[in-house]
Amino acid sequence: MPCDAAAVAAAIRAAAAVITTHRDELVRLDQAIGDADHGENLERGFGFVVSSLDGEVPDNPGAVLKLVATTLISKVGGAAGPLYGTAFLRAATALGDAPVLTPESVAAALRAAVGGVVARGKAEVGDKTMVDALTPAADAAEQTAAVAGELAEVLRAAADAAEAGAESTVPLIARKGRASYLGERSVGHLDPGARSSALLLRSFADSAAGA
Amino acid sequence: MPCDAAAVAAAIRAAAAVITTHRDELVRLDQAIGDADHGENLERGFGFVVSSLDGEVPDNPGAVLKLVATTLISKVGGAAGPLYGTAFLRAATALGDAPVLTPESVAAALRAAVGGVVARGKAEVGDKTMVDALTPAADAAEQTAAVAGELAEVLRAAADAAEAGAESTVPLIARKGRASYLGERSVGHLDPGARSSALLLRSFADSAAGA
Amino acid sequence: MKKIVNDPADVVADALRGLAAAHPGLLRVTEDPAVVARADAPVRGKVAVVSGGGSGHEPLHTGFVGPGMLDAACPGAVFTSPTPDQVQAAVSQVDGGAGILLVVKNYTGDVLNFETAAELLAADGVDVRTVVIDDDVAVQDSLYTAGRRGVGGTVPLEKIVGAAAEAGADLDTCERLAGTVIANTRSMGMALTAPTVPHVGEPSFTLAGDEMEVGIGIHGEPGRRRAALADANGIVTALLDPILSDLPFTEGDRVLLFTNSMGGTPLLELYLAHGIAERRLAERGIAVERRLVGPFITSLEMQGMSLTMLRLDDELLRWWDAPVHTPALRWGL
Amino acid sequence: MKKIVNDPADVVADALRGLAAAHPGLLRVTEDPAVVARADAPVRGKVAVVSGGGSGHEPLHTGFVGPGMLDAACPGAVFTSPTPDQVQAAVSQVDGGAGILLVVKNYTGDVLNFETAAELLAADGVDVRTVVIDDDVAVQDSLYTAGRRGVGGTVPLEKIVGAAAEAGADLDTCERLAGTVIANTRSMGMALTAPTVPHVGEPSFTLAGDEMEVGIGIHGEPGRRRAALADANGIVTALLDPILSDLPFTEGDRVLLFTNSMGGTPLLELYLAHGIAERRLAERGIAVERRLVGPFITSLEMQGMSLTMLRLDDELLRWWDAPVHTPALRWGL
Ligand SMILES: Nc1ncnc2c1ncn2[C@@H]1O[C@H](COP(=O)(O)OP(=O)(O)O)[C@@H](O)[C@H]1O
Ligand SMILES: Nc1ncnc2c1ncn2[C@@H]1O[C@H](COP(=O)(O)OP(=O)(O)O)[C@@H](O)[C@H]1O
Ligand SMILES: [Mg+2]
Ligand SMILES: [Mg+2]
Ligand SMILES: [Mg+2]
Ligand SMILES: [Mg+2]
Repeated sequence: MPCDAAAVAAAIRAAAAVITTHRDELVRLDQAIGDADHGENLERGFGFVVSSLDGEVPDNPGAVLKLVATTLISKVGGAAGPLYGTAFLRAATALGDAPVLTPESVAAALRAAVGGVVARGKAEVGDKTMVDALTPAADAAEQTAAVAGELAEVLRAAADAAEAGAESTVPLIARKGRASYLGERSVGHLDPGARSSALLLRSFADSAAGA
Repeated sequence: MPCDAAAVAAAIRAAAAVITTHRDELVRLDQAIGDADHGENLERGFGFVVSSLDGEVPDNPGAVLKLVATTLISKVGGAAGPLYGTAFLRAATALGDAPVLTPESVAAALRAAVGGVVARGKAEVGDKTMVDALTPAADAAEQTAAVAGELAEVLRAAADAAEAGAESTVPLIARKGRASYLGERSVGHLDPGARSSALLLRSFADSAAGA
Repeated sequence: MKKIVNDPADVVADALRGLAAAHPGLLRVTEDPAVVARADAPVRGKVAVVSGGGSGHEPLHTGFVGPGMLDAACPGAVFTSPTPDQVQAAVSQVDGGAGILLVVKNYTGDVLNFETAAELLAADGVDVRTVVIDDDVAVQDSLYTAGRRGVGGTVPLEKIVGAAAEAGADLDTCERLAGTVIANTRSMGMALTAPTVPHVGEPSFTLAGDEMEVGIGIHGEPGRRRAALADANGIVTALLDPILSDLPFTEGDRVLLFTNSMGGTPLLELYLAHGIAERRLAERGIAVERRLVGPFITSLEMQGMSLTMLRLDDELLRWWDAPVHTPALRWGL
Repeated sequence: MKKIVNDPADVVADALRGLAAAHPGLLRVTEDPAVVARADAPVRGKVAVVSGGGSGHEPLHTGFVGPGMLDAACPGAVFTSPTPDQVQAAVSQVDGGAGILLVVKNYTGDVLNFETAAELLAADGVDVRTVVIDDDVAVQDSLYTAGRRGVGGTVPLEKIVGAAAEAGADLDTCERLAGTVIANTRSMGMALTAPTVPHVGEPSFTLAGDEMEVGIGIHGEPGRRRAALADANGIVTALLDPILSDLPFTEGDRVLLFTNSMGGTPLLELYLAHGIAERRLAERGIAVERRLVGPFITSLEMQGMSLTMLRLDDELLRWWDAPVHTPALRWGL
């Protein structure tokens, strides 16, 4: 089945449900080294995203992601709102108005998304942020797209890499975002944004595999 | 040994020490049905009383009690300050400038003290206040003074009666003072002022017995 | 004990030094006996309004000293009424020759100590009147109790009488006005947590996570009843209904609505509760013409709130609106 | 959870309704997106000063809207910066044609959202400038962190810039003045207890009875270090010394000293701490010329305090003293 606008919208809805399931976990992670709102922010934001999609399903994947982006930017606030918003916006731009996703376009979109987050937040790998999950995810997606060819496989590789990348934040000292105020006290905790990035990519991979 | 001004001053110092020993107990009793300050109020007040006595020992028992009264009135505040202050003031007036205490004069002073507390506070026996300890104490002192004749015995009888009177407040509903705001919730608690009255009288009795 | 204090025995004196430092030119603070007076006292020819009570309720009363409100406040030990000495000292500092109005909250200790002071002052020839506020509807008025407590209504009382005195009203007028405010004011409070008195070092009472105290006073004493924790709608109802039915307040009444934090409740929650109370009153056709929202009569760090309603007439409104300049209430100056 | 709330998801909207009800004539509150603007906005020909941030810090920023201070505030969700939409909506309500100054506290979220708004506004031809305050000396400024947080200094910043704008200063002047305040302001905070965010329902961190957090922010995030509980002298030292050595403040400096409660600390303790800080500064020959004492930038019900010092010159002093009329700060009006 081709991954068209409807399929992408369905994947976004599925991701929203995953965020709701993991809301409290993300709140607790953010409570440890931040201000305990990451789960609430994302749940609120994806709630609005689902409402937007109830109103209109744009007619290509890029347009769906653009709707996600503008909703997140205008409804979430905090660091995650503009960062995820920018990620989805850059991904949407990368996809253009192509009617369906391809392994290559997904890998390119993910790379663009990471670029957007870095452009806005100025974090590097190792700063203990969502960049630590997203960067290896984009790398893995490109590598897989180059050798394999299945969309689901590309996203699965990205999700695997994101999960490993998220885990890698545990021993780090945060150098960006709110956790950076803790200095050494941030060591030993999983970064909430890295965790939510991994959750989103896993959900997208699952949607692609099920489609 | 005749109970002169020096003996009365010594008895007041001993009573101050007893209050300090029981400060926390009185605080806890007041915490249950009041505002947790009775022990602190009396300790502060008797602390100033001791300082006053360090400065001057008036030359008759009545004058000692008057010094106690004015110090309590001017330094304690709360309900206990004026009530105990009035009690000591009326007792002082009853003693006049007699050079030593007698069983009869002590009984009369105690009766006058109770009268002062009732005049100021308008409480009756059964209202769950210090009056429940002081009234039976005055009764017992008068009865004992009439039949026995030993000052120490008079005060012991007063202390015994005050302790029983204090215990009798436990099942009562408070109808005066701060505990009255609790209504039925005041049942089951010992009134802090009744307890401090019993402590003071027991200390005076012990001083008289030791003198 | 989680407190910003040095020796708990010195907490009031230490805090008064900070108050003095914070408000030079406005307040004059003297120690032993502790008195907080307006810096320009005595104001000749003006009725002096003096109040006081236990400490731990700040900004009451010390934060209400200044032009248009109190001439002096006598801060007692924490939750302990001040002594007659303090009241006499305050009066001697602020007596402008036009008489003294003592504003007393109805607690046995406060009444006895202010009464004693008033007697001593009268004996010295000072024209002194005492008004006692007893606005707490949680406590049933009865021959068999100490009567109702004085709580939130103290704030509008001091504001209104203070404004009249500032404008030159004589002692009879100030006393009558105080009577009008007292007759038209009702309050009720509740708590979610207990305060910790510094000299005690532990909370005054304990409440389970799903409990609240309703009909609370401001000294950490337990309330009239312990109830299941309610949401904001339930809390506002539990406070407002007894207030409304007591005076009673009825359709067409014009009121001041004072939503007070007991100290530890965040302003976010307080405004939320205030909004509910305003809607309830609008539904009943009661016109909220003035409001005060904030922590003005507190019980240390206790979480909770109280509502106070004062039925207004044009005279009360005018004095409420009159300029005031104190640490805690200020407008028009 | 011990809170006066209905549905935690609605807490900000519910509180804003109460704020609107409490201050008719002064504030205009619009929902969705949430904006609190002064009732007489836009003021033609005047630079509009707009700020905002997460809710839960009240009275910051909504309580500082009004003549002489902010034209509008954008309240985000609890502890979450507002969205660009809110900022755009606020600006569209208050733009008087003389340009917009956005006052932003230095947090990644706040900076990103305000930056986005500023870009969009600039694209629409609005003359908008952004100033970012980062006064918290607890956080070491470094290329490798998000930089210092914006904390207590926000209050004098908004007061001073707001006064200048009210008096007709142009956008360049307001921006420069903001820079002067930021360059001369330092703060540090500590906590005895943690706040409870309504949507979380439990305290943001736990502290033992004998511990405190030093170098705390205002969002319930843990501080720079956990330390043994100190008395008031120790707490004031732990806050004041890093502030003094950072700018540094030196003998002969004239300062504003702002002693802030984090929300749950009683005024009694706050004044006590203020008194200590004043004495320490006097010992060092630093002249405290103005002070502000109270809960002005809070973290819900968190117990604790912060100190902020602003080195004054005649210009800053003049704008600090200028009239202001907002729910939380008012004088001269
Ligand atoms: N500068 C940054 N670059 C990339 N990611 C960041 C940056 N700052 C914060 N983040 C991410 O945002 C997450 C926090 O998001 P959230 O809690 O919603 O916002 P806030 O920190 O404003 O409360 C962090 O866990 C981190 O992954
Ligand atoms: N009207 C009264 N008559 C007699 N005793 C009273 C009266 N009111 C209070 N008391 C006594 O005072 C005690 C409380 O004293 P204290 O705690 O020092 O003062 P406060 O109630 O002002 O805090 C009560 O336990 C009671 O015995
Ligand atoms: Mg967060
Ligand atoms: Mg007591
Ligand atoms: Mg008391
Ligand atoms: Mg946040």
